[in-house]
Amino acid sequence: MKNIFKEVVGGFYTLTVGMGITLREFFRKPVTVHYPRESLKMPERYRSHLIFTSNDDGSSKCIACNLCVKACPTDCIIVDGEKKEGEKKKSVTKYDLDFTRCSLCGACVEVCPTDAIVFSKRYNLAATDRQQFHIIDLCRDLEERNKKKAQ
Amino acid sequence: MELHPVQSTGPQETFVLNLGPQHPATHGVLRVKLTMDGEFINDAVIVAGYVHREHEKMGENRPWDQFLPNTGRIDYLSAMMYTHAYVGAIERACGIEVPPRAEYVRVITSELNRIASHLVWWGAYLLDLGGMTPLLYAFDDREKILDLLEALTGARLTYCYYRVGGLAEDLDDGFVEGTREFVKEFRPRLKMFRRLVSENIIFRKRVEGIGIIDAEMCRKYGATGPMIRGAGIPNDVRRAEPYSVYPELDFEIPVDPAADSMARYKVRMEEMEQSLRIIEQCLDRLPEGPVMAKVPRVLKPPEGDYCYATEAARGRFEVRIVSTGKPVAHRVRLRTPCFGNLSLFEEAARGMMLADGIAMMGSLDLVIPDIDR
Amino acid sequence: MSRCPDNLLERFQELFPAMNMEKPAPSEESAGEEDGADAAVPPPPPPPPCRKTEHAKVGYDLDAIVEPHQIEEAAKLLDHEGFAIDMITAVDWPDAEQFELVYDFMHFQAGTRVCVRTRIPRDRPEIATLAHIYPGANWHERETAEFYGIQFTGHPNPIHLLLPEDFVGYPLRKDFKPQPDPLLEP
Amino acid sequence: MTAAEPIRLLLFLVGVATFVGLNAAYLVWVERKGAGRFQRRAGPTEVGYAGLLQPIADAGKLMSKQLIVPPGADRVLFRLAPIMMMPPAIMAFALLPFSESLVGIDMNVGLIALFAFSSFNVIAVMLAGWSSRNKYGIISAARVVSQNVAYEIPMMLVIITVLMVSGTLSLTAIVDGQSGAFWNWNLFALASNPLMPVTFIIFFICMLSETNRAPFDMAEAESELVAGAYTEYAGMGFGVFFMAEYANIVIGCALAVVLFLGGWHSPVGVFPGVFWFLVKLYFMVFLVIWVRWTFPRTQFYGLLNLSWKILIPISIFTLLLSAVMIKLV
Repeated sequence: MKNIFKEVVGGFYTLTVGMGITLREFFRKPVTVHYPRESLKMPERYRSHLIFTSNDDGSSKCIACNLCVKACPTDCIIVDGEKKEGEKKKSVTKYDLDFTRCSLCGACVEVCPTDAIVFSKRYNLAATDRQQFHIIDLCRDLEERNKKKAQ
Repeated sequence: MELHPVQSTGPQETFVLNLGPQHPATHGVLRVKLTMDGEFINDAVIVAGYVHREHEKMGENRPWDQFLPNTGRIDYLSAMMYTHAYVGAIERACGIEVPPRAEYVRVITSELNRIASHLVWWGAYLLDLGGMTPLLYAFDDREKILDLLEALTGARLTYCYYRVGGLAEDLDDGFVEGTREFVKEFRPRLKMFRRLVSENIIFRKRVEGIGIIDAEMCRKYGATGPMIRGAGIPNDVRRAEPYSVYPELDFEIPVDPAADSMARYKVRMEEMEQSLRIIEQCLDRLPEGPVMAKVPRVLKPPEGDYCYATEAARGRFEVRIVSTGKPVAHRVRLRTPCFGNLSLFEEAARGMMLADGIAMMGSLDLVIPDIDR
Repeated sequence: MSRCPDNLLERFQELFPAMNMEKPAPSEESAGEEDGADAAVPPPPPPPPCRKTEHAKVGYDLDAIVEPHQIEEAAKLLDHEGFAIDMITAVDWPDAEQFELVYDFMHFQAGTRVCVRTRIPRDRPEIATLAHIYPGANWHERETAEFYGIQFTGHPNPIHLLLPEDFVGYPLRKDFKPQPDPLLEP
Repeated sequence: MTAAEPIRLLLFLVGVATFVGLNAAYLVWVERKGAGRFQRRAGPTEVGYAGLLQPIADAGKLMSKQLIVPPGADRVLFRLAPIMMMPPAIMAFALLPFSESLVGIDMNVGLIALFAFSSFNVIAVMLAGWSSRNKYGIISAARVVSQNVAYEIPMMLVIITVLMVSGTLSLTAIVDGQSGAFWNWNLFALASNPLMPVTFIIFFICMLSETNRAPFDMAEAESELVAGAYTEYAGMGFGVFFMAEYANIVIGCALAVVLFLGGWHSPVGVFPGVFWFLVKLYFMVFLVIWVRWTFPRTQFYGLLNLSWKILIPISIFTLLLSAVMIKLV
């Protein structure tokens, strides 16, 4: 009988403790970020899809050496390059990233001898069909960025 | 006062209840075929494999280090420990000595990851039991951990941060202070969690004495981690088969002999406390130096088979690699904790009530890709 | 902290020589067995069928090679010693025309890990189940069976565990060719 | 009956129906906002200022959805269940005394009529669960019935305790009996029963259980039974259940105000009675929301144990105690 009494009263006390805690939280500020209106800054090392870094003249540093292609676990990179006249190294003509297969592991970035590719910080990627993600053309992306910069 | 659960009245008309593949309590795509007698479970059959991806085959058809991204995707909630086991196995095979700084950082990030994983479990378990608010509180704290790890590794879940022989990158500037601050903030939060939930009479009534899984059953089914520690046996890979710098650290292995859902709950709550201790010690001792050992460009572990086990958040995760001296693995076997932990559900759930069965399933802390691989 | 308490180790060494003595005796079944070759030419350095290994190097303390028909006996002995089942898996050796079955056991208190292996011919992949000794073996064996096509005789529920029930083929065999999936082609 | 009486009733009916609808809609908003605050997030913010138009948008969405009847379900009962859920809730509102004058029908057996109406929803939920041909629904239906049967008893015992203090079944008379300062409220009628606060707590627990609110939401139990009896309902079929749930909460809370908290009587004396009634009412509603977002769900047999082994003995004891006290004093 004493135990029952103890359990009922003690149990009721634990309930009031719980309600006290939630009430205290009730009067504190929400911790959420109201996403489309405000957003957090992506950290320095954030890994989104690859983009080219560029030389001062806006051309890519990529020398189409295919090391990233070999390092990629999911075979999601296609690189093509040509040797322009008067230049020592090859320059890239095509760099396609199949983003549907990329696992953002970073093997390509680590292996790159010229630091031509880095991770972008584009986190709000959205598309209505698969094709838009299927191939991300890094050369075109670099051109577009250059154009924007020129403007 | 003893409040005895009511008993099933015996074999009568039964019906089959499909719990899942899409069901709030199965935390993913797991299907449990229950033969029910009213609210009592007469028989439970697990139907798994909905997210099977054949990771083991993937390990066999690519160079050793290219399997690394996969390891974070087996148990996405404690990816660090999984990657640790895989790189550990290769390091053991090749005899690579990992720099001490890298080992310490590995331990710090693993323990942070363990806390994050336990927080998800804690919130989701309370969600299973019908309490919604703890989930949000848990995620509030988990978010801080994920922010730390994101700033460090660039990803929030599938970190792929460890490399064979060390780490991908050294610590970033804010990590040490950020972690210290988190540890300081999280201690009172744990206390709050305890007062809000662990002592709550409704919660206690729901988990105490429910879902008894004793040590013998764990042994027969190979259940590990909080399952076996919740059955009173202090088995923890970090102590039993020490790896990394764990032997140098001072921490306890929480044990509860009650073997019920509450015991497993308490063990996990206490583990978070111990993880904080480990993190503090590692931060204090963190040596300077490189974070990457000299590793050959193409890995060719010598012939033979090698095991490496880590204590993941859900129990023992073990990688067994079989090498034939080639740059590609001959066999990569992933021994995942949830596989063993769930396999005893069929036996343990027999005769329970539906809600109790769910309370027990939640206490197993399932991650479905971990079972299905 | 000692990896493996000495008394336990002694008991193992007592335990497994018993099997080692049985080993040279020709087994009645499985003609394509390893020891068939061993009997013809005295093996230069055959790895001792039961040996202590260094945990820090390979991750297990005891490596025991047994005959396929001994596996139940080995499991019973380990069960008697209080070992828990860790995992069961197979390794495909197409060149040797064999499957290697690997049974891992662990001891919760001592932290000892024992690895028991056996080899069965690739064309007649059959071995006794351990499900009656370790119920946990049930799932591991179902998994091994569906991925390697190994038959576990006496298994209580030999159906697919992870693969779809209508899946054809054994994906972890080295000669497995996946069927192209029309849905995945762009 | 005067000529104005039917008009008055009609007006009241329209008023109540509007009140019930808006009330349910905005209680959803309050609940979501409140849940947000308890969980340290914002709750609805997008539709209208602070999400105030969210309930309207939700109602529009629910109304525009197709009503699906699962194959094999009992079509008639499946459709009937939500219809049966709503009218008793609205009718119960007519009996509530919002103030001295603002009361639909002042019956001398008002309390009993109120209970007759509020017990009706059990049948509706049971029919919904049973007719939808869903195993979760059937389990839920069985749970609801046994839960309600178990909790009617302590609730009635508690109410009889209050009735012995008040000495009347008319709701207005019960409130009138508590006029004056707040120590005249039945909650503090310690002279006639020192355990009156305990009685109030028991009443509150029973009320939560009767309205299937967390932590006693056995009928819905979304982590076990998906949505229980309402699993198969789509669109406004579900919306009606939702509205009725909130209407029932308001009725339960209003009853608590009438029986224990002095109805429209003000503790300090300013503002009209209806204001004070609503303040007390919404405080009780807040309490219900607060409880929901704090506790996990009880185990089903734990719920029955609580009723039969703890609440009923205690309420019998308080009943006897107040009988003795009233006789003595």
